[in-house]
Amino acid sequence: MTGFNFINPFGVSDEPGTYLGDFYTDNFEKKATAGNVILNLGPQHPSTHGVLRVLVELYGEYVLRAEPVLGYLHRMQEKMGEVKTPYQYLPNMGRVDYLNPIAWNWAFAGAVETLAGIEVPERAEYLRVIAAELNRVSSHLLWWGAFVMDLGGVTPILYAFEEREKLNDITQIVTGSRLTLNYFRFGGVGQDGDARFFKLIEEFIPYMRERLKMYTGLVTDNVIFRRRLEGVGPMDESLCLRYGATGPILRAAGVNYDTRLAIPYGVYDRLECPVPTGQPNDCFGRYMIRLLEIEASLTILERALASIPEGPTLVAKAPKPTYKLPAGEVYFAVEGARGQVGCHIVSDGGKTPYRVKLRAPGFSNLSLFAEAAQGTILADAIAILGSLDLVIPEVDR
Amino acid sequence: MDLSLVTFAQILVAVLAIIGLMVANAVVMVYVERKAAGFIQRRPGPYEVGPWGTIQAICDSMKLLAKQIFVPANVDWVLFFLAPVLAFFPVLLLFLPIPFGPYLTGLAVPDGIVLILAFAGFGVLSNLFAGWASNNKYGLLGAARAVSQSVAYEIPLILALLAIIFQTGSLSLTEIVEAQGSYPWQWNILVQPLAFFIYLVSLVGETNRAPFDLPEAESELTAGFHTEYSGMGFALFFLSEYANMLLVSFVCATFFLGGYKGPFLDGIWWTFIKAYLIMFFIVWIRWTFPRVRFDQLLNINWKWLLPLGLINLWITAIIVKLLP
Amino acid sequence: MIRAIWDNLKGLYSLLVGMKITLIFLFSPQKTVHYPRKTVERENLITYRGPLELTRGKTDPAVTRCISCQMCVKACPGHCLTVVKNPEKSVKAPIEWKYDFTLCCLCGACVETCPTSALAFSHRIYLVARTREELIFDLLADLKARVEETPVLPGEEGASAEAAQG
Amino acid sequence: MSDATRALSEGVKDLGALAVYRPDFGKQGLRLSAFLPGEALSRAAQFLREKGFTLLDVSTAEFQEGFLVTYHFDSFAEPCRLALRVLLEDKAKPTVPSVYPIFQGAEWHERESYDFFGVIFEGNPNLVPLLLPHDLPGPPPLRKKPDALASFAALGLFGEAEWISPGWPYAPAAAAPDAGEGAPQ
Repeated sequence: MTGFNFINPFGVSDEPGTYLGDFYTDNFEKKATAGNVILNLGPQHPSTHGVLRVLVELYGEYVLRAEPVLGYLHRMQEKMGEVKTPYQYLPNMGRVDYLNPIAWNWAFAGAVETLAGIEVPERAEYLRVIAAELNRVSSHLLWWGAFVMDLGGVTPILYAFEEREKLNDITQIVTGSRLTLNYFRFGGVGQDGDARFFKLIEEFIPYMRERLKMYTGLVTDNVIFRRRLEGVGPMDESLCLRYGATGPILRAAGVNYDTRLAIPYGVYDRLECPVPTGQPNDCFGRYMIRLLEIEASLTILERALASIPEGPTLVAKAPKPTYKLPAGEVYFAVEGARGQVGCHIVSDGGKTPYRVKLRAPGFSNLSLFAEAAQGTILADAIAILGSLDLVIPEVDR
Repeated sequence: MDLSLVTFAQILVAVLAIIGLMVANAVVMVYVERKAAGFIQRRPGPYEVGPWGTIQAICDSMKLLAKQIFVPANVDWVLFFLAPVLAFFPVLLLFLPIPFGPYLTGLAVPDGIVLILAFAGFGVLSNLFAGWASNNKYGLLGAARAVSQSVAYEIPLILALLAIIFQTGSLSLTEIVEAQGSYPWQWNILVQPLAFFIYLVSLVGETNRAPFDLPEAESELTAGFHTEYSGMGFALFFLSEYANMLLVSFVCATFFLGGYKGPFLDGIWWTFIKAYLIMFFIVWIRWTFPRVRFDQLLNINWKWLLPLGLINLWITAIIVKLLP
Repeated sequence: MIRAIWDNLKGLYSLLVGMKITLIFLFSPQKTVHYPRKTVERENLITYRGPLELTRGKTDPAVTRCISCQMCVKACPGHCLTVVKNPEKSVKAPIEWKYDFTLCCLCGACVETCPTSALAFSHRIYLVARTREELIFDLLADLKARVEETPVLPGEEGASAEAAQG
Repeated sequence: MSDATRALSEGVKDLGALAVYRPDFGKQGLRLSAFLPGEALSRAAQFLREKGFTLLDVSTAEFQEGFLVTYHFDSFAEPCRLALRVLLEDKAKPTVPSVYPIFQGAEWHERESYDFFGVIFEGNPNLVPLLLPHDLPGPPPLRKKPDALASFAALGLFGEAEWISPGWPYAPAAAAPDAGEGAPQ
């Protein structure tokens, strides 16, 4: 009988020191300075958007070092590409990035079409542009809500969902689904839009412009919001180049690069898409770039609707499910909502592709977080993480 | 004041009534907050349980009562269980000196505001214990934030109240109410708008509500100091959060909005209407604004509210001296 | 100093703007659809592509158009279809048509490859199941049940008229 | 082939390339691709870094000849996508120097290849599994069975060769008669 234990009167608690970190924690701790707190943000954390895990070493509230740990949502999409025919693999593309499935549809379908030399009818190209831009708006809207939620404002995400709901209704007309859209076919698109489809888009464009004004009043001009973001997490051109960051991050860094214009695909070269740049390279700049991109997408939508020709939406001899790719190698990239979505296919002429490599923009964008978050406050690190617009299924593939 | 049997009985009755008030307030406010949040976000809020979801909050509290109390490994048991209790009980005392209506005061002490301000310090102690004891890094960070925030925001709060006390010349809440008239232009808010503003900002900071909810900032610290609490422990924190909100609203109504005095007929209803309007304001801004950063939070306090409060106090003192 | 004060005043004004916006929304009508009491309007519903169903036969609506050619089975990326041929060679219609919705990714490969357009997407958006087994459909029985329920379709469009009833 | 691409092709050649290919952009999506020996990789990466290129991804594939590590680069100032390839013939211990010191973003791409193929990148500061569990049993999952392996040289995967160094045995079947044997045995 020992004396009464004030710390543990019921004797229930474990022996101190029985907890062992896992592989990644141990690895991370080796380089830590004694006395600093090692914090495991995630994989279940409100602001890591799914199952990202970030190990951070904290000195007080300052982040000394951060290391993202991936793989909690890894599904080996690249292996699936090797065991399915291209036709069967195409629906997987909607699952790689569930917020921007059309861009991935386009990356894979475009890669196969480039390799096989399939011509896409004119009307299908326009429908692709329309679908891609609608999807970009929808992706940016969800990011907008989630980003403001990271900063503590809970309401805006539900306003963003109102618009997303309208967009889902529109894309549902041609794709039949609301989230993991599978719209593209090799040599065209799955379905032509009907009158209601075009009518709803035409109604959506002015509605969205009105709502953007409301967003400005509620969030963009809000002094708390601005002071949380201005000057936080600057990412300059050199950082983007070293890490291969693309998309709004790169454009906020002042580089006027957009795959839609730089390496045109589809009919983007005919639509003269506006590319917003010229914002500060901090979190606020990235926020503004995305809001301006919504507007730019609306403009592209207007132009595409004005000039869409009549005609077939699928090439006459469209590939069958058992379609074999000719031997060869191709790299095809499109501009997704988060950056350059690339698809590298190596085919040996067999039933299934020999190797499918998916270049996820989020993967490269997230890799710069470790450097960008160094020396910031924890709250700023969360803001930087949010401003990268991460979709973990895409990062992990 | 001699503590006779009558006074003792009075206190006992008042404490029981206040416990009832606190629980009822929490139930009502949970419902109101969720409904308001729902309507702001264009959804119905609680809807299915009872007519318009009215008994949702009661069902929630039943659930919390029935939940297993989970204790993580290596906690400091004494502090871990003391913290929610410490969060809840001091708030009881704080309601005692509040004049709810004419002659309706739990304990009409002559220096009631001193009692309130003194016991309000217990709140931060419970946050500190909760964060420290629960063997959780998020909790620890939350506790550290809670302490520096509460310590900081108490000062402008007191400065704002001091201006009114200077002006009235009394520490008794009843006298402060009596010094104001029945109509809005006779209330202190018009005499001391700056003090009212300072008080309004620091009451949000003091009660750890959004946009100043740094100790429990959910997107950074998951739930901050009460990350590891579930069931009854969490319910007590929840209860005390709403009780604290109610308390600062009552104090605000008493000091700035004329307390139980109002147009047509003075009475307890005016206190409650005013207090709940302020409560609604707190709820409203919670669902509107993003959260401030921690250094900004302290900057607002030390660089703006504190100097403003001092200047306000100084001017008040001079004017009170010059115009007796 | 003056500038900082002015900035902060402007900041306070921006807060008021935000509060006004939420106040307006507080009193504006809700956007939510209360599911059991209200449902989404029909024209929105019929564009939804739910689990597969067999289309009605041209001559006898209760007999499927399927000729057991196994094209859909080969095309399916998820291996969710099982079509058993009739052992009698003269009858083309299958004797069993199993569809495992738990494996289906709703890509439409089967619908697009079907040479007789015997397959279509249903619009059963409010589909509910308690077990996995309930999601393995026997489409031949399903077709029979639907034909018994509504022998003649009210509208001109085939399957899309039978919008979601559960 | 534009002047800029030609200059790049010359530059890569000077860095010790084994073979420089001239792909058809409309069919392959690349302006230039080159085979490099492993030791020339860092120099080539530095060369491209100075030209304003960025590393898009590192894509590995296993062939009969060995592991082929493909680095895709692109320039933001003047879009010109190109691929540098390193063939790792030692299948037992495929090793290639890391480009981490030049492109820090390569760390994750290289770790991914390490995960999927077991390619070892020397100089990567943190070569631990990234996407897969660290204790995954069995060989790396994207390695192929020996009978499923294809030969890129026999298939002529990478288009026409523009220039081939004399010692390079994997010239495409059609081109470059001066390069010794066309396809491997």
